[in-house]
Amino acid sequence: MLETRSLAARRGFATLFQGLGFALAAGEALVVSGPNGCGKTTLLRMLAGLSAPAEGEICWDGASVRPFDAKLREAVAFNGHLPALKDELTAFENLAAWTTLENERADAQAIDRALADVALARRARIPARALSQGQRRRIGLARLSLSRRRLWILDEPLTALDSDGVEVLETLLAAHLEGGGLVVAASHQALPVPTANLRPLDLATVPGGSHG
Amino acid sequence: MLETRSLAARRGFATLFQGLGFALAAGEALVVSGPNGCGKTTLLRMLAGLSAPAEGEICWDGASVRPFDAKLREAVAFNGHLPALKDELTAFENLAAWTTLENERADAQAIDRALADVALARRARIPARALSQGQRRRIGLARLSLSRRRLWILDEPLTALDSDGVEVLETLLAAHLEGGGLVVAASHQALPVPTANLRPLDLATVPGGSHG
Amino acid sequence: MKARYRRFAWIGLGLAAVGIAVALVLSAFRSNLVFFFTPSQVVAHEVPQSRPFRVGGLVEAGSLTREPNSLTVRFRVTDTAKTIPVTYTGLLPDLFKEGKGVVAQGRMGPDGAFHATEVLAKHDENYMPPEARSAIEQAQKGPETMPSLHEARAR
Amino acid sequence: MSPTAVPQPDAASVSAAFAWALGRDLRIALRSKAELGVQLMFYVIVVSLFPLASSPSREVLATLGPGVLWTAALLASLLSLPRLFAADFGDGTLEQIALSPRPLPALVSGKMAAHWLTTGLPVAVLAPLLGEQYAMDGTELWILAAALLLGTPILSLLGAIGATLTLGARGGGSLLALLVLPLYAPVLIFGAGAVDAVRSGLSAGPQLSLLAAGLLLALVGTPFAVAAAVRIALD
Amino acid sequence: MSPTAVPQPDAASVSAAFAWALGRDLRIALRSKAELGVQLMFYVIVVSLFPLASSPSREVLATLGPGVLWTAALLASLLSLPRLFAADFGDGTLEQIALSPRPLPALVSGKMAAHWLTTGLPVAVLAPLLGEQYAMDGTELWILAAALLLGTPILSLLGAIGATLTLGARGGGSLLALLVLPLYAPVLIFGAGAVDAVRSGLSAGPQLSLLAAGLLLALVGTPFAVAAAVRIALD
Amino acid sequence: MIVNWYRYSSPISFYPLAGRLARVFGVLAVVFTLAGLYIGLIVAPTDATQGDAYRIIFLHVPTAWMAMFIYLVMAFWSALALGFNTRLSAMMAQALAPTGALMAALALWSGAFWGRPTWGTYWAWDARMTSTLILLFLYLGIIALRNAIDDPRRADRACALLALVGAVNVPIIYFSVQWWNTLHQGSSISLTAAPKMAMTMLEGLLVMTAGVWSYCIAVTLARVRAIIVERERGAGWVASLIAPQGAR
Ligand code: HEM
Ligand SMILES: Nc1ncnc2c1ncn2[C@@H]1O[C@H](COP(=O)(O)OP(=O)(O)OP(=O)(O)O)[C@@H](O)[C@H]1O
Ligand SMILES: Nc1ncnc2c1ncn2[C@@H]1O[C@H](COP(=O)(O)OP(=O)(O)OP(=O)(O)O)[C@@H](O)[C@H]1O
Ligand SMILES: [Mg+2]
Ligand SMILES: [Mg+2]
Repeated sequence: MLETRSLAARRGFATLFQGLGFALAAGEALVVSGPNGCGKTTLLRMLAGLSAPAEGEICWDGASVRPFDAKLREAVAFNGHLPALKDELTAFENLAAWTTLENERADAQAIDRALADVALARRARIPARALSQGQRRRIGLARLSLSRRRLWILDEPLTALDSDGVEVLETLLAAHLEGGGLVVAASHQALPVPTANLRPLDLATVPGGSHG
Repeated sequence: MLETRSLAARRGFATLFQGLGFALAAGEALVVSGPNGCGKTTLLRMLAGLSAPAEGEICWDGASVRPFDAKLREAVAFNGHLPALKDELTAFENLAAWTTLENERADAQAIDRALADVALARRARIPARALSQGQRRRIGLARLSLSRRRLWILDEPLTALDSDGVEVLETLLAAHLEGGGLVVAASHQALPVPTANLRPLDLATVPGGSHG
Repeated sequence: MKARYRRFAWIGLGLAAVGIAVALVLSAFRSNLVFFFTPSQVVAHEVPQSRPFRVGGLVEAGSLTREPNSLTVRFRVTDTAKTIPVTYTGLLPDLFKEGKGVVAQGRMGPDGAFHATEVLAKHDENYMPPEARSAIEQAQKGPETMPSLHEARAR
Repeated sequence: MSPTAVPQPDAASVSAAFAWALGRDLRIALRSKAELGVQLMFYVIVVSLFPLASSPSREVLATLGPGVLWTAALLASLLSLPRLFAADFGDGTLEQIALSPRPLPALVSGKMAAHWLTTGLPVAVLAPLLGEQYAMDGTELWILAAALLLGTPILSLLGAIGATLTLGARGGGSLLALLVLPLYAPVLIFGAGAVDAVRSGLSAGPQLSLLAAGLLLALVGTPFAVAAAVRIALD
Repeated sequence: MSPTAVPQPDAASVSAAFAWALGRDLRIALRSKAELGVQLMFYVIVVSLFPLASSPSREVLATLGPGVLWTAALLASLLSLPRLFAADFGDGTLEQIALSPRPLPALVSGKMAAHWLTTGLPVAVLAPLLGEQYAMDGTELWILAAALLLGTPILSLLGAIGATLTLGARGGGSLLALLVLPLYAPVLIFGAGAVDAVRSGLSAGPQLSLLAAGLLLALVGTPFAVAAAVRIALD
Repeated sequence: MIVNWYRYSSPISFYPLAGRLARVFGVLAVVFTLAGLYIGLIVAPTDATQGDAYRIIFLHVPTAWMAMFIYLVMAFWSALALGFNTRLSAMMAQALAPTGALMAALALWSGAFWGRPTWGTYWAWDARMTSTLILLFLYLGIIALRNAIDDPRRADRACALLALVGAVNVPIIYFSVQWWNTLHQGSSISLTAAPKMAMTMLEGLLVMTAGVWSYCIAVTLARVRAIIVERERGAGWVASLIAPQGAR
């Protein structure tokens, strides 16, 4: 499904990684690890189609894709460092706006259920500005639970989550992988992914890197 | 040193916690845990003197302190969710500005050494904008290593840190506590603090809370 | 101890600044911050030559004349020391009275007269019924008033 | 939650995308209850500033009228430009918008439309009322309103290009102003010119048709330019 | 690294705190090399816009001159205000500043001084050059420069109050404008009035001394008001 | 006495008191205004110079006075709110702002309509008019700032600070006629000199002033009650207050 060939990333005069190639099949989760600054975020943004690789190519469903490729845009759900929440809108409104943008058919009940699943039922109607760090991240989880995208790209999904939140993520990931979805995630901690589906990638071992 | 009496926090119409009292002596680390949105960040900001409690009082060195109390300001080092980095300035300049602001005597060598200690030697001279998430947090660690403040208040200090980063934090905390410093930290993961110095506080068990 | 002296120094500096500021304000108000020029200034050529300005003063008693079949009026504005002629075409405000205050906007014409584009009446702070006024005027033998154009038409 | 690739209902629908962005931005704008009022107040204040600063002869005021009313409209548009994309860029929403399957030009068009509805339209409606202050008469006021209705959307459209190009650049606000003001100048000239023309007894036709032409061109061109600029900004 | 309370060298020193904030903000401003140029370009463009919009009869231009030059200075100051504190607030620097042992009024004064040096001063220097365009002569230009030198710091000071009060509030830019413009109005009136006075053959003395008085009062009062507003914003 | 005041400085005990006072002043407002209008429009003679146009005075002067006075009161409550962190004073300041804005707007509007027949223009940029306009903008700015901040406690303090900063404007308005030689007339009524106004006119003016004054007090107290209910709806006593009506 998702494949890369001799991918390279450069920032300034530093090469973060090069010659990176992997293939990820349906139901598999690529968990990228590596020291701070080794290029995990950079890699994830490339795979999401947000930025162009310095070298190499990315293939999705067998076809080589360039940044903002239409096919890729239909398939990918990207949860980056930034929460993409509008402080003025409530959690409910934020989530509703997202699902509409992503073209998911989700009615008010579904959205309320998704928020309840991440224990935000009682905070669904206050402006997102007032939410705590973890509550903001949980809205991202709720979004994933409503998403029917095939490829989830998650940058440090555990940030600010308490143990309940981690459990929610675990359920989501398991269901997604089971349904044939793909996951690419960067994390410094072990991700709650069934070992059968786990494809670890340690960026520190990829050649060309010069970190720190 | 740091003491609170029947502290309460209210946000909107919700009481986050009330009747919170504890006393923290030199060399002790209060590690606050609890589910998302239970008020950890709120508590830490109160202790740092950034916001006023709804009820109760905070005492530092035996004297009751109000927000922005001069004594407290001389003693506290606060590392919150926000990195307090200027994207335009380099890591070196950011750190230098901080230490001057805090009135620490640190010359260029000391700053370079502190940056090297957090493995940022090779990134010390590029704008902070270009740094990775973890590298940005590491500048915060470097700042702590230069600080002679007695009370460290750290909100989720492990965020975005790789295992090396966690080790650096561990060394810093150990040295600080050994020297008679105090630490208040909020975290969802176990913090690398010697158990002898650890005072855990689970906010979920404090009465009055109504979380979620 | 040293810190305390420094503190006093700053407070002293602040007070000094406030003192100077007050002095400056008072001196500013003693000189003229004008909304309009007086006829004396006009005569002394203390007014802009190339652009419009305002003239203020009293309408000289008995100076108001009208050109027949037009709205053009001529009158003289005085500050009791000096007097200048003014011409204006248009409706005068109700309160325009000989012997009363007026502010005219316009510029000096080549004929030495002030050509007004706008005439504003400036009145005093006295309010009284007409009987009281005429009683006072009788007592003072004040200048007789001419009806303004507006009032004349209203009759 | 099943990750099978369901054929998406109206993925390509331009109007749905437009409506989404428009609705969302309007909702955010109206959420700050005072927002619209503040915009209008700003306009009123700027329009009233000029007489304060220059000597307020009625004659000069009349000459100034169209220029001041237009320049203030332009500044109101300019001042609200940074918010147009910078907020979305800063909080990651722009990433999500650019990654969505919906057509990006339609999405950014919705945002630009919301910007016009919250800044340009109120100004166009208010200006004739303020025009009275500047001794403008009936026809002049109508022409003023017409010119503003045609011109302010151009301001929002051209401004959006500047706003996206300066995303993530240093020097934010003033760099944006520098980029955008030269683009605004022709709109200002023809817009103020239209009122001047009727005041001089001429027809405002030429100026208005030029504005209309400009608007049509901008409507066709800018969505794509802005979409391209958004993608560049995210790279 | 030892956490014993070493007596700190000059934590209470006002001038050191001022210098720190001033130096830091100037460095950031100069880091974006284009910054200063952009400010000046903005000023030049706005000043040149007015003749474009209204019919540029020479006589009208002469009347407009002081008003336009002052209004543009005011807008340049206004446009750059959001940056003054919002960036520091957004990235957490303001928290650190407010928590530092150094006196907060001195720290914010440094920031305000940096704002003036990067926006007010260049404008005051440039304005006399632009004044020629508006048919202003030697004395008038000098008085213009003097009035701007006295007035623009007041703009930076008063503006800072508005900028801190609107931190974290919705409706950013235009709300700020609404709060700040009424406070700016007297400066504008006396500033433009000074030039008008000399043009009319009068002395600009009263206006200039009022500006000076305003500056002194603002210098004494605003640091404390801004410091209080910063603390309110962080609560 | 002092104890009494202290007791009423908490919203709970102030709420019922405000209700009673609001009713009393509401009635007073109606009575005074009707009487004032009767005196002003029917009893008072025409003016020697201005004819009947001067009767705008009965709206203009009371509102102009109130516009300035309310600002001072608001600044006073704001100072209390900032200094002592009392909730009720911040609520008072919040409740005063819209009424002050209304008064400033009425003074401007009535002044402009008075200026047309008397001076010959609706508007001239003289000192008093300009500074009254600025006063209106200050009121609007305070209202806008309040609406723009989510957290009511923070909004309280921010608005209080702004009100205090803006208070500089009030003396400027008041003394502007003395400092500048402007178009606007000087004072007809002052505490130190005999009124330069016929007695009946003065009576009408004072009765109207009392009416406007009572109106402002009544409206402000009613608004404070609404604000208390809105802000404290989490607290038990408010809940029991609104529960019987089945609200929310
Ligand atoms: C828009 C224009 C006007 C504004 C903004 C305005 C503003 C004010 C203000 C703020 C006051 C209260 C000042 C004080 O108590 O000393 C006032 C008082 C007054 N105004 Fe006006 N005014 C305007 C037009 C007029 C006009 C056209 C007239 C009459 C021809 C007028 C007559 C008065 C009188 C009689 C007082 C009472 C003065 C006293 O005895 O204290 N005003 N005005
Ligand atoms: N206006 C409001 N109305 C209701 N609840 C509010 C309001 N403002 C803030 N809150 C709540 O106050 C809490 C703030 O909590 P805080 O940020 O201290 O949590 P935390 O313990 O740090 O959580 P996390 O682990 O997610 O960082 C949140 O639960 C938030 O939803
Ligand atoms: N202009 C530049 N010059 C040199 N290095 C740069 C430049 N821009 C970015 N970099 C480096 O590129 C890397 C970006 O890495 P990225 O953000 O992908 O790291 P990451 O693996 O996600 O790290 P983290 O675990 O901290 O999130 C960083 O090491 C950063 O220092
Ligand atoms: Mg990363
Ligand atoms: Mg938190």
